[in-house]
Amino acid sequence: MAELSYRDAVIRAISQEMRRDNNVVFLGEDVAKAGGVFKATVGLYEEFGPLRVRDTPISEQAILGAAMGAAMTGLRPIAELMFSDFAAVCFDFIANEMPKLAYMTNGQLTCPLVIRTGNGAGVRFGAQHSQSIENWTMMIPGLKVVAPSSPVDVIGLFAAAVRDNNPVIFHEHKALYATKGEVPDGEIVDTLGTAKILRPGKDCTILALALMVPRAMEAADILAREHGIDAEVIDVRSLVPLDTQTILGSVARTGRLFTVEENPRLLGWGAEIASIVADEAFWDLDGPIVRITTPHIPLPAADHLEDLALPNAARIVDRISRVMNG
Amino acid sequence: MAELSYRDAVIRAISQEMRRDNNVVFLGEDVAKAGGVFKATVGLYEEFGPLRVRDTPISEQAILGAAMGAAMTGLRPIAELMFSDFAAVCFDFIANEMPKLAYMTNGQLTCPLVIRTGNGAGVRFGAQHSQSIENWTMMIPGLKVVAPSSPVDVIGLFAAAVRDNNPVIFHEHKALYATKGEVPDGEIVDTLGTAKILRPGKDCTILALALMVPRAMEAADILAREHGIDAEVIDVRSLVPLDTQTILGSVARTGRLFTVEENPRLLGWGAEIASIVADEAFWDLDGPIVRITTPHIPLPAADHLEDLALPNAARIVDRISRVMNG
Amino acid sequence: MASLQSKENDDIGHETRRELYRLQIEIRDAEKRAYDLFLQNLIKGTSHLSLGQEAVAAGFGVAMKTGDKTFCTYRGHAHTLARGAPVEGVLGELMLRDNGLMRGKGGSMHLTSAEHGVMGSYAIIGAHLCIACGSAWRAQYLGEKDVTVCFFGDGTTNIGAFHEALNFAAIWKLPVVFVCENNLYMEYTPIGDVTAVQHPAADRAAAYGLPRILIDGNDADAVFRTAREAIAKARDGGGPSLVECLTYRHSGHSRADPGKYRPPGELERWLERDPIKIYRQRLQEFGFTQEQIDAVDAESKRKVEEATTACKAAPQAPPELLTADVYADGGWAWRN
Amino acid sequence: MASLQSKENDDIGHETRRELYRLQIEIRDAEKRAYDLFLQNLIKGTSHLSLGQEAVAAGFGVAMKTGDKTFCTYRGHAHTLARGAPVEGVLGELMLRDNGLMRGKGGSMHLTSAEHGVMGSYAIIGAHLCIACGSAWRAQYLGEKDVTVCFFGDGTTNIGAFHEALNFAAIWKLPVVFVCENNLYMEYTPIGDVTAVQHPAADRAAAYGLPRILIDGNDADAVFRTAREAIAKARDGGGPSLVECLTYRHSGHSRADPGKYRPPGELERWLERDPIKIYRQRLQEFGFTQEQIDAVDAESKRKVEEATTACKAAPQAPPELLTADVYADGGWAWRN
Ligand SMILES: Cc1ncc(C[n+]2csc(CCOP(=O)(O)OP(=O)(O)O)c2C)c(N)n1
Ligand SMILES: Cc1ncc(C[n+]2csc(CCOP(=O)(O)OP(=O)(O)O)c2C)c(N)n1
Ligand SMILES: [Mg+2]
Ligand SMILES: [Mg+2]
Repeated sequence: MAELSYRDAVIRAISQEMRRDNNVVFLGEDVAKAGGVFKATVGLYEEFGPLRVRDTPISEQAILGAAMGAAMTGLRPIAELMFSDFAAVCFDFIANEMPKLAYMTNGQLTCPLVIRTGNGAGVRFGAQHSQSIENWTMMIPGLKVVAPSSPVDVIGLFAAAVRDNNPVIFHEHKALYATKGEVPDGEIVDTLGTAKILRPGKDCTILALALMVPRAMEAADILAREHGIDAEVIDVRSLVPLDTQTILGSVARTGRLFTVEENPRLLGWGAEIASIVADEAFWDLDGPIVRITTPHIPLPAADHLEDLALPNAARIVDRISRVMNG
Repeated sequence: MAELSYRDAVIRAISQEMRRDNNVVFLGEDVAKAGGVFKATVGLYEEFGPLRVRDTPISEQAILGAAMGAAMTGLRPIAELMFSDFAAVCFDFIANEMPKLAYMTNGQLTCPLVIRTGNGAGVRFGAQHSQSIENWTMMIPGLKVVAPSSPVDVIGLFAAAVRDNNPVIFHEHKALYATKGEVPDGEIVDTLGTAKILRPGKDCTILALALMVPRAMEAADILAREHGIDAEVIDVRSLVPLDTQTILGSVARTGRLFTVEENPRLLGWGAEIASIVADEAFWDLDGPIVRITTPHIPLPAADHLEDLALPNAARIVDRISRVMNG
Repeated sequence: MASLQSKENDDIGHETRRELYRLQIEIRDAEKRAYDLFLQNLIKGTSHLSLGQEAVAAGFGVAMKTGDKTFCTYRGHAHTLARGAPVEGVLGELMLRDNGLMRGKGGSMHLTSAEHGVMGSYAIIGAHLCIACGSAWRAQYLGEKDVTVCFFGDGTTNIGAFHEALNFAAIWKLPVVFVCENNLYMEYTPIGDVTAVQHPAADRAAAYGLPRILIDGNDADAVFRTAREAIAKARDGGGPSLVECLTYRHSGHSRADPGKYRPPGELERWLERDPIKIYRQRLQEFGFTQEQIDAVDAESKRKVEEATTACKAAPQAPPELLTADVYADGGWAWRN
Repeated sequence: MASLQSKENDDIGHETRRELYRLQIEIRDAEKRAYDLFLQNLIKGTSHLSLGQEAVAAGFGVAMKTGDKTFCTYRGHAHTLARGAPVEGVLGELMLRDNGLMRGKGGSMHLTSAEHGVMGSYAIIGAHLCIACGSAWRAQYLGEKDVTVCFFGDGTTNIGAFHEALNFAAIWKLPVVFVCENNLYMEYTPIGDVTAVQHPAADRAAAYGLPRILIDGNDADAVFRTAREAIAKARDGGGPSLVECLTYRHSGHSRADPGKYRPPGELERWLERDPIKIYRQRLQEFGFTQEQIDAVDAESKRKVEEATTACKAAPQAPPELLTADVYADGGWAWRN
């Protein structure tokens, strides 16, 4: 057991999998010799050498295309998209190529690879380098989508992603890289499609993802302390597959659902879950389902405006307490 | 008043706007001399000449980029994306550039343009040429999103889109091109952000878009005739802006909501509306919100499988009647 | 343009020539049949024929070895057949039947036969050039000796993915051969109207540090020689090649397109240079008898006929297939 | 490389040279100040300096006329200042204050000053080359006589959008000048490691039917002459140009990057060729007195000092700005 940063957990996760399986290779921009712009790949080039850890040109389509071609013929590549916003310059591979391969070929070919990418806001990089694009990827059939909130989840879910036989997009949150958490020694392998109840509660269910998880936890503490509301907090962790059992089970107990989403409002990931719950758990509900999201706007660069945009503990507490008591 | 096909309505819409405003220009692949692969731009090159109607290389990024650069400096371009699936090869412009321009520049620049594209299934073109991507575009802040279901709406909403000062994506449904409808003579201009109640009803509300609209209408007839269910059918028409008043008003009257969506399940457009209704109209609801969608799969090419995938009147009727009577 | 070597010093040989012809005629017959079936409304959706372009597919097909990988486009029937995929599987897929290569799930634009090294047909312009890089990277990394060959059209050279793939393959020295079939049109628009250079691939090879290779794509011998050389270079670690083959499609772009955008006389001039016609003459020059040629023709006709009969009799795939193979476990569950 | 003309037959002239120097020194001083402010934690987010690359921005800036359009990247402070945007507006934006060009909403990577012809700074590699085509297309279509100039780095030449934009501009003969600032690195990776040709832009011009233009980007006169010519050509309907300027950034890629990936001695060699140093010498050769030079220097220092004071005193934008200007009507309503 040791304390590890989210950033170092990424390094450990990649190297755990690369040590285990020689077919795991890693490519991306500035990931090898320089150790990545977020320093989340430092040391991999030194450990695994220039054949397994490769710097690429600024060619996201070639990066993802190469990963896909290698995956469908025998390797298990990891490709880095430096910022998740850049998914837009290679979206053909994410939306049209990788996730449809198994289906279009009637199962003749599969695409076992992981795209890892720096997602989310909080670093004052402005509209084109701060987006939360988990919803862009959740909507694509055939793709799996993961977004860990803690160092230990980074390692376990990343290992599961690399071992999965499908294309998996792994959203690392830029604003979490410096955060720390306890991580057990030895190999860690988790399971995709499993949400985690981080805080049991009986009055309402709060779903959160990535950076929103610590904020939801903080809010739950305040809700308990100051408003007498006992919230259950669930870290969704994996959008596809989606652990609807854990979510529906929680709503069945609490009767109330809130989502805390960093992605902008329209078709944020919580919309899907809200629609599932409004269908399948309608009779369990004791009141409206409420989504707390970033407003439907591009993100501003200015620190005070960016802080205003993202849900934070105060806003979560305010919204939930007013809805629950109103 | 004359009967016009949806395809010919597209031609009339473009030419109505190009006649009106010399700053409206039109570019795309095979759109000029050949009149478009769907023959939805026949005659425009002849009428407006080679400076206003231009064939391009297979360079979707350059097409949208050129449209954007022209829009922000004074023109009002119309750009064709032949198949909506190709949005993925130029998604940077759709998601990161056009819709963020006004915001990032603090209103110094705007981007008045229309992207029109052939969306949807029903033509047996397989997984990469049949997608319904209205949800890909609905989730992007700063973009407006329209999807007409009838010839008259094609003209009116297209005119509104061209006159709007924002980037608008205009989803034409490939399987509707050959359908016909009555269209008044003279200029037609509609309003973005307005849904249309096509069939008033008191028992439940059915929301539909594009190709799903005629199917929902057919289902409503059967529901009335065979199941005694009086469904209100609303053509949503515009996803952004979204006419929540009409939708919430209808749910307030009927107490039940169904969506009929061609896009695959996860984060289909209905998810957002379901989440809005489950929040704001929760106390109006008499039962679960149910979404009827294409399953969350890539689309098959085979005709019988494609037919199985998309919601049709029988499936809509079956689902709604069982939910309403169950 | 590669020139013919003398008969005395023939570098191609009888058997290979027979094979080059056999493949061309099989592709021709299968494509003509596909056109007929389309007109009979037995092929739904779309179809993109390579009539007139057979020499490229055959020349490369014969030069490739078992294990080599093919990546092609929606216009990929020819390249799929050229690797030995059965005519029935191809026509069955075009007809969206259960006996198709992908049981109707992919359709004509996505022909795939992994067992024959056909790693898919891609319908969105450009992507598969990048994907082909990955296949070649895998071979390089694992020390496997197969070569990846990637086919695409002239119009494809103007999309961004082309550029990224070529640079990427060049700097990593990947064992991949990029083959541009310049048939003069991107759909309905003449390639010259939308391209800054005359030879969309060859004139750009230097931008990737590659030699300029421009050949007669209607002469299967010329194609075969170039293919043999480029593939050998790739296999020996010499890196990628970019080959531009000048050719012409006799039919329209897709389906029943009558090709009205072509200037009068253009098709006729190219029919003079029909690869099948050229190659029949070639066979005669190299001593094939009319009977030998007729035998190949007859065998091809028989195969296509049999395949057609089987396809017409074949059922559609069962409805369960709709949700099969969305994920690698064979299923489609996105939730528990 | 363009060579210097004799003093007798000077094609640049005293006033223009003063302006070339003035801009370089203003950019240098502003960028140095930005670096200081970053270290003082007064610049949040990121910042990408052009220290060492000033001659490119100045050479083009002086050659451009009012109404001409600039498109640049996240490394765009220099190009923005070179069009006359105020230092305060630039530094204010870097500091994310209300007096910034976009009141802090865009940040350092998106500097825009439409009134000065600066049509935005773009942070996703490649896109703005395509967007610049559109600006040029508008000028061509409306018969307006302005020229669009688009700046980008060496690393940008390997992304697909570069290729699409260059071909597009060439076939439509658009009045646009593409300027590649080859500073030898894409972030931390030497451009030669990831590019198939030695000169990432110049060696690819032929792929778009354009002449090869490779110049010394540290000599403002050389840049100015090339800019003047390319802009005049564009203005006269002669179509686009692609110019590669060889230069070097003295600072790291962004923020406080120490640039450890550089081989020892490389920075020192380039500091010998510091554009400011070169140009001070040039001014002296052309008869400027030390006092004249000092006066320009002093004026620049004063401007930057004043701007800094104003920025430090400036408030942040009011919270209402968060939801302003999402749509062209100034608001953000996506529903009724
Ligand atoms: C990204 C993308 N844009 C446009 C299309 C539509 N499209 C299909 S085939 C084609 C023409 C391709 O021309 P070329 O590369 O010369 O190949 P050919 O069809 O001549 O074999 C076009 C534009 C597409 N499939 N993908
Ligand atoms: C599509 C995309 N990929 C990657 C990046 C990350 N990135 C920002 S700057 C940069 C290097 C750019 O190098 P170059 O074009 O030479 O410009 P320079 O920074 O040297 O001025 C990279 C890779 C990006 N912004 N956009
Ligand atoms: Mg072609
Ligand atoms: Mg650089």
